[in-house]
Amino acid sequence: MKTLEPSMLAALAPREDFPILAREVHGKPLVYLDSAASAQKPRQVLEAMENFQRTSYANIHRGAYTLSEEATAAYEGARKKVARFINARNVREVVWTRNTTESINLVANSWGGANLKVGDVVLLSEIEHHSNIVPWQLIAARTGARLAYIPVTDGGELDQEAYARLLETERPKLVAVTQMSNVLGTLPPVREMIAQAHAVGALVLLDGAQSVPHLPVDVRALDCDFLAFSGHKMLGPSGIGVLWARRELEAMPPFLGGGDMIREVSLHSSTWNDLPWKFEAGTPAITEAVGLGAAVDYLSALGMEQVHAHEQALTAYALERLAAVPDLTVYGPPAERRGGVCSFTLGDIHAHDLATILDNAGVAVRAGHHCAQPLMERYHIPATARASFYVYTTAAEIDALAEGLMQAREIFAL
Amino acid sequence: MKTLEPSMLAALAPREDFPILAREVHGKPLVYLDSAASAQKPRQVLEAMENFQRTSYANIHRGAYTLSEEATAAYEGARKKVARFINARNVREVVWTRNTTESINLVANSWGGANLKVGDVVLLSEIEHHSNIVPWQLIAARTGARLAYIPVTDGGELDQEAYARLLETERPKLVAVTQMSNVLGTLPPVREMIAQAHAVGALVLLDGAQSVPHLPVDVRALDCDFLAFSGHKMLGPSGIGVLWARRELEAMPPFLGGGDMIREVSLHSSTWNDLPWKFEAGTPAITEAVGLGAAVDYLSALGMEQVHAHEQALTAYALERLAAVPDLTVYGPPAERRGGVCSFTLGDIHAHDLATILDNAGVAVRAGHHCAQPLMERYHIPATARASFYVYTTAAEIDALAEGLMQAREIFAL
Amino acid sequence: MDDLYRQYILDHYREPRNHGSLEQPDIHAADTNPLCGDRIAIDLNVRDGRVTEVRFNGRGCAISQASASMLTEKIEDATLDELRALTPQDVLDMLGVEIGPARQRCALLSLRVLHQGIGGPYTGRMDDDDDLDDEAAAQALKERDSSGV
Amino acid sequence: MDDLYRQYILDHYREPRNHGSLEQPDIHAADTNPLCGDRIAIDLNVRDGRVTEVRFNGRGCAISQASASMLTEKIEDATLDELRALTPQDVLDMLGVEIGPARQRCALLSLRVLHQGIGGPYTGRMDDDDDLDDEAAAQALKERDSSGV
Ligand SMILES: Cc1ncc(COP(=O)(O)O)c(C=O)c1O
Ligand SMILES: Cc1ncc(COP(=O)(O)O)c(C=O)c1O
Repeated sequence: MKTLEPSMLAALAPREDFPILAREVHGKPLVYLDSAASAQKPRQVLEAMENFQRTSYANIHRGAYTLSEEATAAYEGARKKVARFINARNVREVVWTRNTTESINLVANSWGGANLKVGDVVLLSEIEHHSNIVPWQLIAARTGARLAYIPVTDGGELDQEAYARLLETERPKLVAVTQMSNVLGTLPPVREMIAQAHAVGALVLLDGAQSVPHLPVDVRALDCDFLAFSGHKMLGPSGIGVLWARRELEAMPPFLGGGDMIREVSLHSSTWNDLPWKFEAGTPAITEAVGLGAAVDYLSALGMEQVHAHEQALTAYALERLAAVPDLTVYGPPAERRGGVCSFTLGDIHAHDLATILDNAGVAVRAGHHCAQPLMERYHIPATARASFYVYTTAAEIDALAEGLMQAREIFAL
Repeated sequence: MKTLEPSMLAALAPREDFPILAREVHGKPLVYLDSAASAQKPRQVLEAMENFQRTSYANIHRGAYTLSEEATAAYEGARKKVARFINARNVREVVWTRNTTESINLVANSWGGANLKVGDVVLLSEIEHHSNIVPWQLIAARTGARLAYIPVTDGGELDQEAYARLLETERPKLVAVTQMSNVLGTLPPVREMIAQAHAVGALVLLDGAQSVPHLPVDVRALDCDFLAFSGHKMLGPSGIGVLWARRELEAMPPFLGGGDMIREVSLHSSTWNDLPWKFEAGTPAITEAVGLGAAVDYLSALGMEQVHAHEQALTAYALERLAAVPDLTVYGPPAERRGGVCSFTLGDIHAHDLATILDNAGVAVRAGHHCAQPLMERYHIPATARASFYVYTTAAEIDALAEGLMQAREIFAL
Repeated sequence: MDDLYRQYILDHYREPRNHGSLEQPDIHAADTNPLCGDRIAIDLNVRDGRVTEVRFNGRGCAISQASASMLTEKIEDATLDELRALTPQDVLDMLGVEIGPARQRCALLSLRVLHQGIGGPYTGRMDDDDDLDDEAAAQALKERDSSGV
Repeated sequence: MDDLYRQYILDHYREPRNHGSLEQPDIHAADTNPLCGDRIAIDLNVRDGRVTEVRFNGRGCAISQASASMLTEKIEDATLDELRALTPQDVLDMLGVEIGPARQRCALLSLRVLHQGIGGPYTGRMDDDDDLDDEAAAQALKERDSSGV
């Protein structure tokens, strides 16, 4: 584990860009270490949405007047920005949803509803977020398909031997795995895993909720089939998410029905609009798409390689600092194989109590099962506290975390 | 038809509250007559969202730190505002969705998927928006249920005799009708229709996309079973909508699966959270809910009776002015039985051409099928132009519309 | 902070009273707080409408576990009617520390489980906290009271 | 305005050329613009790879209908290869009026239908307008050209 360079101690992005970081909590400066749950938004994003709503807001697509043309251009322009950001081949591969969760439900219902038969297998992993488990449980119950799980090792990595075996024995129709664990920070070798899945004829859905905000993600280089992610975790607003799909979308039946997704409607039958609009029923999150476009601009200007490097350096530093806290256990792989997330427990102090004590010191961390109960079961822990980092995080904030933990030890007389 | 009182000529809401109304289009002041598609937002709503994101933004529910507590309180507080606005009995009857369309799809999939059997009938009407047709076509295809339609009269009203007959002969399990037509402005007598439906054991879903923004809507007085509406049409942001349901939600299976909607998840089965969260999977549109709460405050301060009266006065005036334009045909009922929407055609000028010409005069109207193709078929028209009014609309803007129409006559040499 | 994590709270957390389960309890109830995963199970033996034995089991934060431990102490020997009359405020008062809104559900989980078991009013489900009529009624009452009528 | 609704546009709208349909056309294609409901159907008879007869039918705005009418005039007697070589820009040029982005789909619907019928490149579906590689390539080309290399 390499030590933090002094030059990496500062935030990667100007902290003044993030208005909320100026606030205090319990009389202490806010130390926001919960970006994996949701990121704070730079003024560039807030202003893009504000300006849009003050000057060009209207409903999209169906208006033959100037405002609606401008709104449509902004909305579709944001789609193009997102498409480029993940290196899509074609703008129309990008479908707007509310969040990662809806994106995965869309695939489960539309692709799954049409393609899964009794006995078919969907292969997930033990480190998945509930959003990449429950939709598959629901569609499995409807179709008679079955779920299987790639096991996680004690060290927090996906067991690659078991994966190879499962591909052979289960012959899954789809492999749905996360590109980065929101609990352990694990970065599974998805590129190899995708190639292996394709070799046995399985499609691959990547849960990119944690990866797209924090790493360079290139859907062509990865060669995945579906990629799901959320705007709110990547400096964008709440209420907007993305499903990217290569080609499968064309053959997939619609998911939600209503305005905008149709070509022609009569009383007893309908035909569907072109992609991607076939999957966007009703008035979408217009302003939020514009905001996500601005977030993508902001991240691109920083450079996703730099974002990743910044977070890896912070993570290495955090693991060092946490290792110095007695009775503390960190879960997951070593710094060089994880994203900017550290989950830990401290003695017999419950994670919620830790979070409350840290909050009192101004430090915001998440506590609980992190929507990954099966993983908690696997490690026989009810909950962890989790600190997660982003472009505005500094090493000084990690120091504040470590100090808060020492305080918690005192309060609980550890 | 009563003539407009001079006192009604002004906007009901201070126009300075709506920043976008200050802008020009093609060198003319913007005359925004497309509120039925989406409403403009007052600065009170924009500022509520802006402030929230600058001071209290975090993910909700799962955080034991101050920001997350504040965000949760704001998000759930907005739910309470909306619940009061429609006179719900209990806050937990209000489920956040993206829009009316998703709300209806939720009912079609969850309630419909669990309750519709081969041969069951869902009764819709010929004036429905695609969002209240296509979801039922999709679930009918999946379950073997059948759709029937309440006919519309030449005058644009739902044929009540036919309705009574259809209830007897079809014995529908659900009646899904709009409380206000987005094309004709029709206000069907939903209170009586609901009582009649209940008498034959049918549930009733009201499409409130046009009614909730423009009329006082009281779910207890109406005694409906489901009510769907959208934030963006009621001065709120895009990306947020509502499904209200009385009691049916408790027995309904979940719709989307993922984080926040669960109680416990294990690898092969899950249990569900309490209402309303059982139907809110993944990170919701947090900021947008807060914005909708502010919109509800704004509308409540104006008073929904006043909003309705303002729009009826404007509509009466508009119908008068339009009647004076030669070759112009208005569709729908007389002013006293319609909301603030006027759809019309002018000679052989296609609606899109009309919209383009009006846009050149600064006047924004919608043109097309308004997501109601079956209604267009019924009247044998390919499209109409539609002017719609809201709290910021003035009689002077209706004058601008009438003048634009005279210009269109000249250009097309009518 | 010391306010929330007083000595006796930590003491109940680390050395919970009435911890465990009963062989064949007359009443058993268990529930989870879906927001944080805290879990409480309560066993009761009852004779003549009065608690004769009580045990609890659970996992979760100091607040939820101390609350359960203190609650079991409080209800030893109580009648079921007394238990049904227990309100969330009673439990918060019993804890004797200031609890913010995010942690109240932790503090009240044990009461929720207890009431689920004995058919008490506080199930923590719909209608409990969120009835707008109740609230309107309470508000009206308060206004009447404070207006001195 | 007069810019968009020139006399000849209105003339083609009100008195469309080649309006109607063919009895047993060699080629028939029809499509709708999902955004506005405009609809165009085109019938072609072809001999030796050359259009011998053309008719169109449709409903929609002056722009879409005039565009179809003018297009049928333009393609009388053309070879299928010539038709396949027609680009959206050719159609916009043919119309000879400035058309904003919202109305371009109206103007291009007839070309889209024609190309769907004869297997031309402009189907208006995915890959047509929205390929990011094409765009990147075009952009690179433009930069090279304008840099004078
Ligand atoms: C009557 C009616 N129903 C449903 C809708 C759909 O609303 P949304 O697009 O917000 O889902 C609309 C608006 O377009 C409407 O006017
Ligand atoms: C790995 C992972 N998958 C899925 C999700 C769900 O994202 P959302 O809540 O935005 O739908 C999250 C975030 O909570 C996540 O971390």
